[in-house]
Amino acid sequence: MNNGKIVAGIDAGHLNTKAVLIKDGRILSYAKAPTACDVLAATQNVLNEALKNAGVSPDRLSGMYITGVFRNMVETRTLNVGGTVPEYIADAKGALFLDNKARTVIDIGGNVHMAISFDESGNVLDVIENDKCAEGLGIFYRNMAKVLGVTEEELSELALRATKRVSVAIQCRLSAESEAIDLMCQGVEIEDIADAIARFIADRVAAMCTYVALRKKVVVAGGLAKSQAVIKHLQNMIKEEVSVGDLPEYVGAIGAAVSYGGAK
Amino acid sequence: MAYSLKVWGSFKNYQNTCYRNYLYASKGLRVIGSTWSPLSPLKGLGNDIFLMGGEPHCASKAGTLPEEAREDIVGAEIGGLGFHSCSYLKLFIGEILRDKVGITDGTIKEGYPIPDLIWTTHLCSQHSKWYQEVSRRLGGIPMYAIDMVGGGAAEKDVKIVNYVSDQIEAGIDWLERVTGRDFSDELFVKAVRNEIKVLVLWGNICALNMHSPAPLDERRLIALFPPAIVDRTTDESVKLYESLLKEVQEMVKTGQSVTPDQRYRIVYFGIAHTYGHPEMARILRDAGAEIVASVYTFGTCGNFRGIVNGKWTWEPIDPHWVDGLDLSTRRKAIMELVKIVLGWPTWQGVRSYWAIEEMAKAMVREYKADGLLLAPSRGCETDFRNGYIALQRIFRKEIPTVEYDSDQVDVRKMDLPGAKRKTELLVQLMEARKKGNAR
Amino acid sequence: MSELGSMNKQMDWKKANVIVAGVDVGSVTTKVLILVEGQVYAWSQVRTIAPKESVFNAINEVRYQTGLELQNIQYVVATGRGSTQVTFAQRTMSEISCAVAGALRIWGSSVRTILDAGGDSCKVIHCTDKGRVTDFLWSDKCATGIGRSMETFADLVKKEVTEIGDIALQSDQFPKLSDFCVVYAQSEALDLIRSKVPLKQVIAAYHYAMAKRISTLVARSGVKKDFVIIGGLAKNPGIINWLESILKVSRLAPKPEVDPTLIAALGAALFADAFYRRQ
Amino acid sequence: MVKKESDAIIEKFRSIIENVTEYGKSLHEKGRVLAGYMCTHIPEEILYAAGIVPIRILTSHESQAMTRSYIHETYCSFSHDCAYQGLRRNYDYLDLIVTGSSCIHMGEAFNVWVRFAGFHEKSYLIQYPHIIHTKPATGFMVESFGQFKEFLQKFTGRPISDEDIEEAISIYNTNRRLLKRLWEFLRSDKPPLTGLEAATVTLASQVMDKQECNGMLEQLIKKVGTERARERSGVRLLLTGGSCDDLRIFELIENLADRSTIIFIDSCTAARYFWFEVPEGRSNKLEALAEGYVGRIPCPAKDNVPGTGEKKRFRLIKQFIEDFRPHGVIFIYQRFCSPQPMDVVGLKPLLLRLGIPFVDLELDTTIPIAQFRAQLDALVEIIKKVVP
Repeated sequence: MNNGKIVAGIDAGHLNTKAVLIKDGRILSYAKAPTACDVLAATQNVLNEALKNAGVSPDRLSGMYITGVFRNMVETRTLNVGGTVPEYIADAKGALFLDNKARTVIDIGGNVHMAISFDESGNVLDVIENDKCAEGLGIFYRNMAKVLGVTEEELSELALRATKRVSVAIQCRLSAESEAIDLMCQGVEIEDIADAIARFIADRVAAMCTYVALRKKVVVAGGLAKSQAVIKHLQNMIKEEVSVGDLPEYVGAIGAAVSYGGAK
Repeated sequence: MAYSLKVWGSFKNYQNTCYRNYLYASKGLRVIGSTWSPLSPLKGLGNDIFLMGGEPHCASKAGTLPEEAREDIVGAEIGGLGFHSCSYLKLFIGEILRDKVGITDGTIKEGYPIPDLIWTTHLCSQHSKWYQEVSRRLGGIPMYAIDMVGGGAAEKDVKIVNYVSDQIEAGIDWLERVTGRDFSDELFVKAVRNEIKVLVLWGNICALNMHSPAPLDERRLIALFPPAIVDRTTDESVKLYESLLKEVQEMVKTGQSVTPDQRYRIVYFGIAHTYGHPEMARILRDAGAEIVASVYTFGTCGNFRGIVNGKWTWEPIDPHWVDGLDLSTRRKAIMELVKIVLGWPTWQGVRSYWAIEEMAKAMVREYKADGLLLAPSRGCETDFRNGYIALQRIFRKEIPTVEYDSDQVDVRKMDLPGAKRKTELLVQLMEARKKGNAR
Repeated sequence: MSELGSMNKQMDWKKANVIVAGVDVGSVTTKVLILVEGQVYAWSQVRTIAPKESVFNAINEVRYQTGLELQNIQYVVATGRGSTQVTFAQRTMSEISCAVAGALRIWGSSVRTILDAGGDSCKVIHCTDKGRVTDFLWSDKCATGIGRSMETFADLVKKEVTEIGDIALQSDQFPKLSDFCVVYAQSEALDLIRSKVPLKQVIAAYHYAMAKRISTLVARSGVKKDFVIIGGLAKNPGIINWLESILKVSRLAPKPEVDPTLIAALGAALFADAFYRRQ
Repeated sequence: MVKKESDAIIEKFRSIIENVTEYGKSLHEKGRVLAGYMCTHIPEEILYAAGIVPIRILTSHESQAMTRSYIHETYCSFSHDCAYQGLRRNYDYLDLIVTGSSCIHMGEAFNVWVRFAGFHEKSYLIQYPHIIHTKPATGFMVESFGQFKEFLQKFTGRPISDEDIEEAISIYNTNRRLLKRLWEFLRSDKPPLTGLEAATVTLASQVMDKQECNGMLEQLIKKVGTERARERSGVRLLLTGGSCDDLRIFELIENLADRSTIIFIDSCTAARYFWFEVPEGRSNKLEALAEGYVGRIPCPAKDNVPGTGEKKRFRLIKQFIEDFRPHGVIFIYQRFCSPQPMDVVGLKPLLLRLGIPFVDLELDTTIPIAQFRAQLDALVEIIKKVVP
């Protein structure tokens, strides 16, 4: 890392934009805000917040690197953008930065999810992305929390207290949402429905992971990694130990900063 | 400098003439049916038989008139067809329900030309049902469907060859009864020889893409094979493909290609033409990545040596072998024709997972591929979609492999944003591998 | 959608001798409607969470406004997806028959086709002038959740679900999105934003796609005059505008006195009224 | 109230379906050789003649995404669920699995068992013709059955004589006649049993050893005819469509707001399995089998009358409607099924002409019971001409 210099990594995702400041291999601060389809404003907002949290003035920033699905919308003159990084490269670099024994990262993002295997220096070996019907797991989780009348954290706690095994449609988030409500209308306990929801997400991600050779140590990134219920189900489906750092949704942003815009 | 084919114009005009003859025929017989049926039995009825085929008509219409095609598919759904039925089928029946047909030269004819009879095959369980629906909607058109059985090395299985030959023999009697015409074995045998010759010639043309640079790319190939699909029984079609073979052989001698910048050679498995979408094409072109081989364009109407002691090879069959074929009796001609059609890669791969994998391994080996692009179609019941899942497992370790999530002609089911991401991913993985090997 | 409800001040249920209720437990909202002497007296609408809880909240909302207790209601008919969860209902009726009963009461007996564009599924219902259902078409699984996903889409573009309908009318030039299912449409809408298409056009494109999918269902089952639209999407001008232009048939104007999402609950109450009088 | 014997027998049939594994293992412990099948296009008589008990592989209706990395996701959920049974090794006690080539979805489910569930050496694919009503097709079928017989003789290590096949044909025909008589009770306006019970028994017969099943069926038919009260059937509903082994659907249809009874099910998990007979006493046994199997109610994947493209099953459905006099028809077919919707689009105009209301239920691994209840209640309300 260029010593003494502060680098910013931004991950402009479908749902949320995340920013992280790194100095001498140490994370100074991080911030998150909904993308809300105004990527420029969201990026500006999270960057200022991260700077405020770190008590650093903008001019001490030596460079800024962008990743995420909306990365091409941030290349403007007003922000001195050093470069953009494809998501799977940022995820690989970020996961390695947080845990140097990591060799595979499963990123369950707001809309798109993917699994990336990489070598010890973070070079991407293989990538698999979700197919169309499996899109929007983050949106699904948030919707189901609203339908059950709980917060996303409570949804995970509910799922962990489930007793009976019920299941919802596996095809797409809308069939699953519809059948979760159907189960509610049949008088099924909320806990069991929450468990079915977590299992649906883990099932879909696990099915995708069978295409890549999951190299030990598997790390999970993205907003949904914070749901213990999803992680519990994912682990016994892919039959692999997975670890979740304390900043799972910032892995992309960290990777962007760490890779210094190494890619194109 | 990118080479441009001299025969291109005559190919386009042959295909358009066939379609126009069908649309505006005032006499003779209009026959529709699947692309995958042996066409020569129809030509025993005379020279005034006008054909339109099924799938490539839908594919080319969706290419030339995308808005019309989209309304056709929705029209079929309004007509009650299933939302997950085959999108070729829905486009075809949509044209009937909306009472207008569009063809590759852009003309849209109001008033659906009613076919006199339907001559088709049972490939997937959608296929014969497609034309049963057409027959019912148009008031009961006589229809004959051949059960081709298919499967790996089917042309070497005497039981299947006899079964399909018996059906064609019974089919010829049916044709005579339905049309009231006498069947001319002489016309039939001439048509059989032409049909087999064109199929073998197309195999030879495709095999030339093994060279580097490959003379043709998938975009040209997919535009050059429809004439062989619509009507490959005429002397004119044989001349067409002989002239194309000569020209491509010349290109190989002089190292010419329609896409000279071929830094990466891609093998393509899929019916959907998602690679042809502007954005995807741009990403591939900028990276110098060209599709040099594809199972659909090679295998839908092309013959190769196929399974030679357990292994598949895309090596071509010598065209002169066709001239020596003994077609002296009707039964012999039928059996040779059946063996050739059962030899098509698509027929073999549809019902045998091991055959599709052998074909893929051979294609990646013989065409020296740097990347494998898979495009399963959501609406297509066969399209070896499970083969693609198995192919991913086999090839991911060897060469960069990416799978689109697409559909034949229903643009609503094509994941274009995902395809953009995955095309960029394929190019980056191929670049990384080339750099990795170089290191 | 906050707790909503209102009552007709001129009426006093204490003097009435026939008080019935219709309870419609939908997949997005739960509605209770009280009929006093066959007239709409009060109604309430709450968000559906666990059905039993939402029904309890809806009844409480009516109690706050009118002082009416459950035991004062002589006959209750439940309808909607969670109808079996309404334990105090004497009978359940399908939302198809209730939609017809309610629609004919509001728009009169000239109605022949009703589109119930609800939260989870769309239903196209045909009926006679007497309110008898002749046939109906229920949307297939790939058209699930069009109504409910309006809220998700509104979140994605950070607008209120009540305003996106009007914004959608502001542009008639927009790229075409996939109109096969909500997941495809929303994912392509996000991609339009990525390729810097103005937000107004993206909202219009999404509304056109959803209207096109619903119109395919309506056309598939046939439209006979007069045509009315009920359910949540009836309040979205964007969807209604494109539906009418694609189907080339215009619906009867909505009646202000009853919200289109309450028609099924009204129908259930009318059935309750009829069953009670027949007892 | 003393438990009626017929209830006990039906209860036994039901317990067999609920834990097929237990039943299968019990046969295995008795030293019986077991062959599993997923699609009913197989000549079970040849298996039975070789001393092998055919058992139909039923699904668990447990939603999972594991099979999405083996079979494409737009394949019907029945094929996914059958493949899942193999991957979960739920049927490892089977000695063999057999299938006839029919629709491609079920072919792929079979392939998953062969390639990934350890049945590569213990599997056989019968090349069954697709367009079955032609003369060449019967010849091809006889040849395929012959090859199947050769394979079984090598597999079991003992010859299969014509007498063995004739005996198997008569056992199977008895089973078919008994099942037919069971369903014929439902023709009357006051049937002594419900469609759910008949469906449960039919489904169980597909996993049982036929001789044991025939014994129980004879006993059941005697008892049902005598000891049971005959109640009005209420709304009579005919089901037609794809394979459906989810008893919850039949239970739902018979527990609606108003009294309703299932009076016929045209599906390969019901009538299409047994509504035919194989001619007995013929010298060429394989030809007799081919003639019998061509005479079945055709599956939509194999229904194409040569020369006209007409669908033979439509004529048979008209016949069932006349015999069983349903008030309403329920289409049950798997989401993503390819052949079924192409028949449904042809059957609907026929029902409109007959003035019979209908509803579509789109099946999947898991089913939205509350939504189906609303659709079925609506159908019953249409039939009863409910008006406010």
